[in-house]
Amino acid sequence: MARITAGVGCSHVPAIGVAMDTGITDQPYWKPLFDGFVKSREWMKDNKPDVIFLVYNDHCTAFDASCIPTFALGCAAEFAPADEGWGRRPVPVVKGHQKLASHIAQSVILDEFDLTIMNEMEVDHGLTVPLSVMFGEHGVDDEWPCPVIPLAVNVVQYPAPTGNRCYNLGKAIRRAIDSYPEDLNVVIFGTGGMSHQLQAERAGLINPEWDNRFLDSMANDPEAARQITHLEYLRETGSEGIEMVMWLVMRGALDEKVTEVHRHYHVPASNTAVGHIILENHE
Amino acid sequence: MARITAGVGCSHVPAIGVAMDTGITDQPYWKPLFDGFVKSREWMKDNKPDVIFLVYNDHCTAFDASCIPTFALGCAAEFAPADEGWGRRPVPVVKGHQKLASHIAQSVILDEFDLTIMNEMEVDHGLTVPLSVMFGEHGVDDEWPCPVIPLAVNVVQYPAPTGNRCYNLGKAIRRAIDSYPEDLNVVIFGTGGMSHQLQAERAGLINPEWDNRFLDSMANDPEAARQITHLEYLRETGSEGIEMVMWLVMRGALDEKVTEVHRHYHVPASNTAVGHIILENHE
Amino acid sequence: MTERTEKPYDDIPGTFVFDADRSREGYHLNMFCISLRLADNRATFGADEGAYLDRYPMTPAQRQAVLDRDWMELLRLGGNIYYTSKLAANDGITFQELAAKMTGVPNEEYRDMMLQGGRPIEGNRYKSEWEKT
Amino acid sequence: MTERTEKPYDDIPGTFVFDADRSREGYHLNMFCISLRLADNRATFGADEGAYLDRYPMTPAQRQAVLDRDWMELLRLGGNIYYTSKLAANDGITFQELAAKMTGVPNEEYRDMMLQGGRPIEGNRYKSEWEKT
Ligand SMILES: [Fe+3]
Ligand SMILES: [Fe+3]
Repeated sequence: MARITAGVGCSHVPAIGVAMDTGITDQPYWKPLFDGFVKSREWMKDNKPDVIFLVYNDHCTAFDASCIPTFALGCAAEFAPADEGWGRRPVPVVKGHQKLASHIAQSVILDEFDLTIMNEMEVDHGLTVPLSVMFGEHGVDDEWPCPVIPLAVNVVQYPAPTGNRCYNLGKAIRRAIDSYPEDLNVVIFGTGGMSHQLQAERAGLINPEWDNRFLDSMANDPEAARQITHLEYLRETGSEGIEMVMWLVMRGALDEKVTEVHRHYHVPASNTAVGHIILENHE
Repeated sequence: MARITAGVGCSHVPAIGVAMDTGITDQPYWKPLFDGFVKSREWMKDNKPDVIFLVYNDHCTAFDASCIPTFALGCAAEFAPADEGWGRRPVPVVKGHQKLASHIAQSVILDEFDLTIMNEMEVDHGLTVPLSVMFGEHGVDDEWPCPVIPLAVNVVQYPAPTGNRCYNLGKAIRRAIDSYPEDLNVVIFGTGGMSHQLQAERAGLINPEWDNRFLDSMANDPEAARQITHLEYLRETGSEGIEMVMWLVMRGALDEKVTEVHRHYHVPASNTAVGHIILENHE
Repeated sequence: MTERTEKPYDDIPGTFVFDADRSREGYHLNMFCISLRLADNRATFGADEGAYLDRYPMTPAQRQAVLDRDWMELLRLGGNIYYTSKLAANDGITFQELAAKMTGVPNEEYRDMMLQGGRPIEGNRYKSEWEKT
Repeated sequence: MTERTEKPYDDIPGTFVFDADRSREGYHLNMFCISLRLADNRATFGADEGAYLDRYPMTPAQRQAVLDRDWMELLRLGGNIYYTSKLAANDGITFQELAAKMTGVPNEEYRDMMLQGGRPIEGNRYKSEWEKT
C-alpha cells in the first residue's frame, strides 16, 4: 500500500533558483537562507521518497490567460522546466508517475473534486525551486532522485480555491494514495508564500508574526488554518501571500497530529519571506 | 435580480445539425424528430430568455487529449462554431455574457467547485445543435436571439463528474445567478444523451424504458436521478449515454418541484435516442 | 495493450470504456486523429499519409491500424470514438456508417436496426449474455 | 477602466487584486506579455516593438504603457505582475528591481528595506491608514 509519510512546506521564489544556478549560495545575502535547508537535505536522504506529490502554482508560464484551471493534475510522463522569460533553468527534466497520477485523478474526481487533467505541461520555478532546495544542486544532465506528480493551483486570478477546499482536497488525495496497491513512500510538498507582495506601491510587504502563526498552525492547528479567508491573506500577507492556500493541500493529506521535525524562517529572498517546515505522520 | 425560470433537457446529435444545415428536416426520417420541437420553439419565443446557461460536452474538438477539464466555464466575449472534421456549421457565432459568466465563476469557485475558466474557446455540435433545435434555423450571418454561457463537462475520459456532483454544481450555479444584481431571465440547458453507444460491437444500443424513467425522474424525482452510478449509465444506456450526467446540472439549478410543460422522445437520430424536456420553475 | 487492473465495467460486452489506462495508451494516436479536424491538416495527410503519421510517435500497430482503417483495432489500441471519428470524417464516413463497420454489418442493415428501435438492452448488459449465445 | 462594483478588498492600499474584471480588461495586454517568455518572440519584439504589438488588440493606453514601460500604469490597465514581469525580464529587470520601480524608490533603498525585514504590516492594512499620513 502506498502511504504519505510526511509533508514539506516550502517557499518557491525564482531568485532562489537563480542563486543556486549561478553558484552564489555562499554569499552573505543567501547563506542564511540556504543554511536552513542543510538539515532538510539530510532528511530527504534519510527518508528517500519514492514519489513526491508537489502542490505549486504556475506563474503565467504553462497556462496563459486563455485557460485557468483551479486544480490541474500533471499526468504526463515528464515535465520540462519552462523558460519563464530569462532562460530555462539548468535542472533535470521532471519525471512523472503516470500510473499513480491517473489513479489519484480517478479517485479524486469520483470523490467530487473537479480536476483538470494535464497530459502535457511545462513546469516553472514554482515546482523546480522546491526540488532544488530540498534535493540540492542537480545539473541538466542529471536526474532528480524520484518522480514527481505536480498539482498546479490557480492563485493568480482571484478567486483561488478556498483554504478549506484545498485542505479537503488534501484529504481526498490521501484517500487516493492510501488505496493504491503498490508499496510507495510518498512525500507531499505544499509550496509558495510566505508573506509577499510583488506589485504596486505596497510591494515588499512582510508580516513575520502572521507567517509564524501560520507555521504554528501548520504544525498544531490545521483546523484554524483552513478557515483563513482570502481577504485575510490579501490584507495581512500581501497580494501574493495567498499562495499559502497551497500549504493547506499538503496539510490536509497528513494526520491530524503530526511531528514537526524542522522549521526555518528567513527574510528576505528578493521580495519575499521564506518559510519552510517538515511534518511527519506518526503511523 | 437575475433568476433561472426554466430548464431544458435536450440531446445534441451531430446528424441533427447536418439535417438542419442541409434543409432535409421534412424528410420522413427526420420529420418525427423535428415535430417534437415545434412547441419548444414557440415556448422559446414566449419565454424569451435574456441569457442561456448551456451545459454540454466538447467532443474532442476544442479540447484535445493534452488538457481535460472536468468543468470548463466559457467566459469569453464570443465562441466560434468549430470545424469538427466535416466543416464549420453555417450558424452564427455564439455571443457570451462576460459579466454574468465571471460572476458565476467567482461565486461557484468560492462555493468550492473547482472550475476551469476559459477565455478562448470554440464550440462544437454539443452546444450549437441544442441552440438550433430550440431556436430554429439561423444562418451564419444572422444572430442567435440571446447570449449564451457555455459550461463544458468532461464525459469523454472516464471518470466524468458524478451525477451528484453535477446536481450540486447546478445548485451552486443557481445561488450565483440569484445573487446577480441585474434583472435577467436565465434559462439553463442540460444537453447530451439519451441512451446511445457510438463504438465497438454494442454500437446502436437503445434503452427506451430506462430513458423514459430518466425523463420522469427529471420531472419528479431528481433525488433518485442524482444517485445513478457511472456503471449504471454505462451498462444500461451505452458508453456515450453517460452524457446524461449533464442534465443533472440543469436539474440541480431548478426548484425541487417543477412543472413539466413539454416532453418528446424519439428513436433514432443516427445512432442515438433523442430526448427532450422543458421544466418550469414555480417561483 | 498495457497492463490493466480489473475494472467494474469490464463485464459490459462490446464496449471500451475510455479510462486513463486507455487514454495513456492511445495518446499519440488520438492526438493524430484530432489534428484532422482542421482542413489544412486533412490536406497534408491526404497528400502523403505516411509522412504525416511520422509526426506522431505511435506504436507500429497503431500506425498500421490507421493506414488499414481498422476501426475496431484502433479502439483496442487506445483510440476513442470521438477521435477516430475524425479519421472517419476525413474519409467521408459518418458516425452511423462507422458504427456499421465496427459492428460488422452492411450500412443498410445497421440503419434498419436503428429505425426499428436500435440494439435492445435485453441480452446486452453482460459479457456472460454474449458468451451463452 | 471598465466599470467595477465594490469589492471587499478595495480598502487594501497600494494593491491591485487581479480579479475577473481586471483580467478581462487586461486580456490582450497580458497575452502580449506572456508571449515574451519565448526567446524567438523576445527577438521579434526587440527588432520592432510597434510591429510586434500590432498583433495584440490592446487599447491605445495599454500599448503606450508598454512602450513607456510604465509599470504602474500597466497594472492599472489590467496587467498582472506575473505577466508584466515577462516584459521586465525581457528588459533585464528582476522582480526586485521591478518592485523598486513600482514603489518609486532607488534599487538600493528597496533592497535595504527588504534586508531590514521588508515593508511592515503596521500602517499598511487599510487605505485609511495611508490617507492619514
Ligand atoms: Fe509563487
Ligand atoms: Fe455528445
